[in-house]
Amino acid sequence: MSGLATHPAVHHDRGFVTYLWSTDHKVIAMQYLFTGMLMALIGGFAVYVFRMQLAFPGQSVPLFGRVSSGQYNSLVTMHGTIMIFWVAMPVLLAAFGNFLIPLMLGCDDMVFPRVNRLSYQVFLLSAVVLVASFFVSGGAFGGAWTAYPPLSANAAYNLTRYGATLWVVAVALEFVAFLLGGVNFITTAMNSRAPGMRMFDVPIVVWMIVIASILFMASVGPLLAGAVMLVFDQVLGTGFYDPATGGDPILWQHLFWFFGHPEVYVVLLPAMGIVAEVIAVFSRKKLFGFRTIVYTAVATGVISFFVWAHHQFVAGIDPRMASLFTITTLIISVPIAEMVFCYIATLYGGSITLATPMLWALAFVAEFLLGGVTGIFLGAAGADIYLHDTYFVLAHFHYTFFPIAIIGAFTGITFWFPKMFGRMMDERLGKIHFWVTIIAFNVIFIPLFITGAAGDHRRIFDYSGFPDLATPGLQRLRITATMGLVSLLSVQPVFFYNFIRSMVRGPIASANPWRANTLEWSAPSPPPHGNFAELPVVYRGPYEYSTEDREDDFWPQHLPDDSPTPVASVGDRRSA
Amino acid sequence: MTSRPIATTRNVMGVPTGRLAVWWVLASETVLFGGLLGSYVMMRLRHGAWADQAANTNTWTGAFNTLVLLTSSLSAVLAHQAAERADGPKAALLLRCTILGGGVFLMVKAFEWTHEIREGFTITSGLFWSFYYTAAGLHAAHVVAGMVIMFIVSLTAARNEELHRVENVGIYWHFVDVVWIFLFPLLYIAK
Amino acid sequence: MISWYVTQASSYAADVDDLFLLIALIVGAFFLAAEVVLFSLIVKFRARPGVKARYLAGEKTSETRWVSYPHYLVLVFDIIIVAAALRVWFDVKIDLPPAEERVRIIAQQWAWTFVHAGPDGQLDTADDIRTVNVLNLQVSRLYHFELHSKDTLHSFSVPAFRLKQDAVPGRSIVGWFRPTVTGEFDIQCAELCGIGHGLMAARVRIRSAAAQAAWMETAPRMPQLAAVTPAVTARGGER
Amino acid sequence: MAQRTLAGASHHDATSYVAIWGVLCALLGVSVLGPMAGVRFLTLITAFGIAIVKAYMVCRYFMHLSIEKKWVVYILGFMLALMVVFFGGVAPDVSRHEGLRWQKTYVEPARTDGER
Repeated sequence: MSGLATHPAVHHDRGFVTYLWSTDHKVIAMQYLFTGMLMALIGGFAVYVFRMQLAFPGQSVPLFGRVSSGQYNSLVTMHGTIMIFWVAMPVLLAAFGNFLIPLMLGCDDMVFPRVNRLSYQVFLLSAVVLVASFFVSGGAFGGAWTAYPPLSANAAYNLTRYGATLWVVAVALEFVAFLLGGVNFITTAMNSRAPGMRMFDVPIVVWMIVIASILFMASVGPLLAGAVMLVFDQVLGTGFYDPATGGDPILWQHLFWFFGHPEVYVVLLPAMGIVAEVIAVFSRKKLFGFRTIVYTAVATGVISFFVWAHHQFVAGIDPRMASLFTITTLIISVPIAEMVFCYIATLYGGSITLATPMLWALAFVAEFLLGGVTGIFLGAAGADIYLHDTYFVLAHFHYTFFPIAIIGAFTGITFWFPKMFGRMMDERLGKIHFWVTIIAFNVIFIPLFITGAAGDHRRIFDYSGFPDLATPGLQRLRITATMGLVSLLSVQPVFFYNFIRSMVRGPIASANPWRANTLEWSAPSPPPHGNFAELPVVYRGPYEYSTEDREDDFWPQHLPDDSPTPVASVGDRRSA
Repeated sequence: MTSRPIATTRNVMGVPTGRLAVWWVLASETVLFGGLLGSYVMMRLRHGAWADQAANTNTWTGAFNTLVLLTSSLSAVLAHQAAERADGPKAALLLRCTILGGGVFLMVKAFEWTHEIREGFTITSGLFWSFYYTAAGLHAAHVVAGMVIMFIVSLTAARNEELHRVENVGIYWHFVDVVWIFLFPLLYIAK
Repeated sequence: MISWYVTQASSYAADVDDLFLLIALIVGAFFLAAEVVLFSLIVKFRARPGVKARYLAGEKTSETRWVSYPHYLVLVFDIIIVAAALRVWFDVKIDLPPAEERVRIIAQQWAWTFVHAGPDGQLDTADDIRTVNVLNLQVSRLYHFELHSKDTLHSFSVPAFRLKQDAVPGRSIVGWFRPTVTGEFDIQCAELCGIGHGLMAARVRIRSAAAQAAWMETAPRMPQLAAVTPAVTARGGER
Repeated sequence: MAQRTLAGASHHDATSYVAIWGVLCALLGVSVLGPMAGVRFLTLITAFGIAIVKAYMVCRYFMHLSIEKKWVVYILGFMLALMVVFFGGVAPDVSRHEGLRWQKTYVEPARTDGER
């Protein structure tokens, strides 16, 4: 296949085919970002429909009509699947990974540009397969994003025969796409750092995305094998998970959650990396305990392989194993808490400017704290007996997933928008969008903590059949949550308007509008193909902000030590 | 040839980028086959009764296939050695021998499977046979993938170009051989 | 705190609620402290013209102790929570006090079937009483339940008992509860089991000893069906 | 093509590769003849023991893992360790007929030759 697209001469005519067939890591990053945002619209519409059904059971939902219980299950399944695999992963891992890793490491592209393009194409195919599954007979798969057999393995039970198989195929394709992408990220980050850049000169977001890619590669294998077995169960009638033939449904749960828990750290770490970058830049301060954060990220990654069965405390596993997993689950809360404390400590002694990216970053820390602490209730096996699969669990993981997928993504988009598109976003619109989204988010999920503690169980499409739950008080809470969701969704067009208008008519951005240190700010914005006129050499760490006797409060990594500003500083001294 | 980015020319960790990528692919494949074979072993521990199902597998064809894969691994490492000595055409020839080995392996497996299926042991005639066909099938898919990649590499190697790829595809092939080394006792010897 | 919404109707309901309260207090304190520190730092260190930020690498112990103290505190309280949680987990799920009566619970796509032991107190005898979607119990009598599922995963969840246990097809799972108050409470299915998952509402009726004996007299005796094993499931057929 | 300098490690010439191949074939032969001896427990130990030895030889001599960077071995080792963790966490539920508080309820097809 001729490498026409990558030949610099041809690249300049921005024909649509060249764009579609480009292997430039920045173009591929944008393709992932836009696909992720598009899928977020579908995920958002799904949650609007079924939350309206929960608030006003049985009534016709505007733009959708009456929701049957089968449709409800499909909408819930699609919301969960899309938001994790087709919004959080592509935007956080693939879009920011593809855009930032070559730029922040000071090289011109990923080591395997064509494999990078192939990974997006496989991802696009997986998105098409998933969306196609909405329209097959029987509708989209209705067995929850965890797809527990025998419900998922047996069309007689889930009544969405084709939707179920297409769902597994789409998720498997998405895994292949991120395996291809992961190999690219890890190899590029390991081998092609800029000259002079030592291990701890690599910015934290690159560390986090690489650790996340390693976690993903190490955890997805068993589930891919499980997915092959599940498709055979569905299509060929083998009995891997069918007890009648000797199989075991618990085997799938273990295969799934052995992947599932590292997966939530795969999406958490990039968001933590983005937030750390933004906090360091906008408080003009060195990241507190940079090495500690990297070590705790690695420790969190390793421990995340020992905690998976806390999703299955009451699922029929051996109760003694549950005691073991309670201990490991509470142990993993220690490094994560350490990381968040380091973020908060970074603010101490800073000079904080509350631009929109910083607002989002601080909101991430504030909201994620509640997500983290409510995890303790569920990690403790005793309390999980009552709380498992209630809305308390749902509220907990939305207080972790929403900061990760939505707040983390908005932090990254608003921070790197000038670098991506060469123009500045509008601050006023940014702040309006920020405050309404954050307040609405809390209005949704605080009530759901309460309804969850009161006994609301997940994926039940109408509570009127349960006398203890059909009380007006609880129904008011469910309506409040839905109103919160509607107001959250209604403010998103402000962001899309700001995003599209600024891309075309926003004020022109300089190369380094936020006065940051990392290498991508030394490239012009938007960076041309090949990123840097001449590839930068690195002289110091990425967080040399406000060094004592330097007049500027920032010190880009690529400036030689004897740079024009008068006083040589006490910061890292290194011969070029 | 495509203008390769400068990123690939850098070698900070001391392992060439191509080979480093293959090691990471092998890492994800180890976990993939580990999960599948782990599940199979766990099920075997529960079902002692599978032993008499497994009795119907033909150990001799399994042993012969192991011999074929070991030989193809030998020709793969000899191809890598030829590539080390910058002898492209010899490396390409040895790679094609390896592909031939893979072909023989698949042919033997095809005959074996048709025989077993004709005898009524299909993928749905019991969980042992489901695991037997899934594990061996996934492995065979990796053999086919290896043969295709090896053919592409042999084309460039014949022109003495990109000889480092010979080693990389060789490492992948040895991994496929190691997976079969464990599959053989699991499916054929544990009776 | 849970008891504000859901009555404590079983012997270990109070234990689970106390554990929930203990965790809420510890974790709530940490959460508030962290939020207060976060917001006070934001307000205190807002950018002021001419004032430069300080250069703190967070490598020296004098600086890192501000993070290590909360770090060790989290570790200590984690140990306390683990100890409390495992004690409750042991009582409810691992320990099995001797049963005064057994009841068989069979979950299927979209209904619960309960097999009560009947007046003679023994299961699998002619006088068993089989009911659908209503579990009839006698107050402060210790029951063992045998949980089966005919088709997919279900989960026997009685919020009032603070009890939840998944019903796995191909397994029979044993657990226990002892109702402590009379009354009628919800039973929910807590594991997605198809389109009727939300319609599997059932009730548990707890009566005094006399009322229970009276109910047993009047309850219709249904013929004892074959023991429930998945091999008999609709899809089954011998493999 | 980056010529890999093998400082210190003895570079295997053609004959030694064939020799290693010969040892591998011999081990294969033993693992096939094992079941003939009929002692079920012995065959399993020899078969899997030999498989591990063969895998080690292929990794060491054919994949040159012995002269590869140490951390490459650590990565692969980490992945294998994860599989052991996975096996340890899942086996109590999947590889037994009953455990604490649960037991299997489907009927196991009786073994034809009676010996478990």
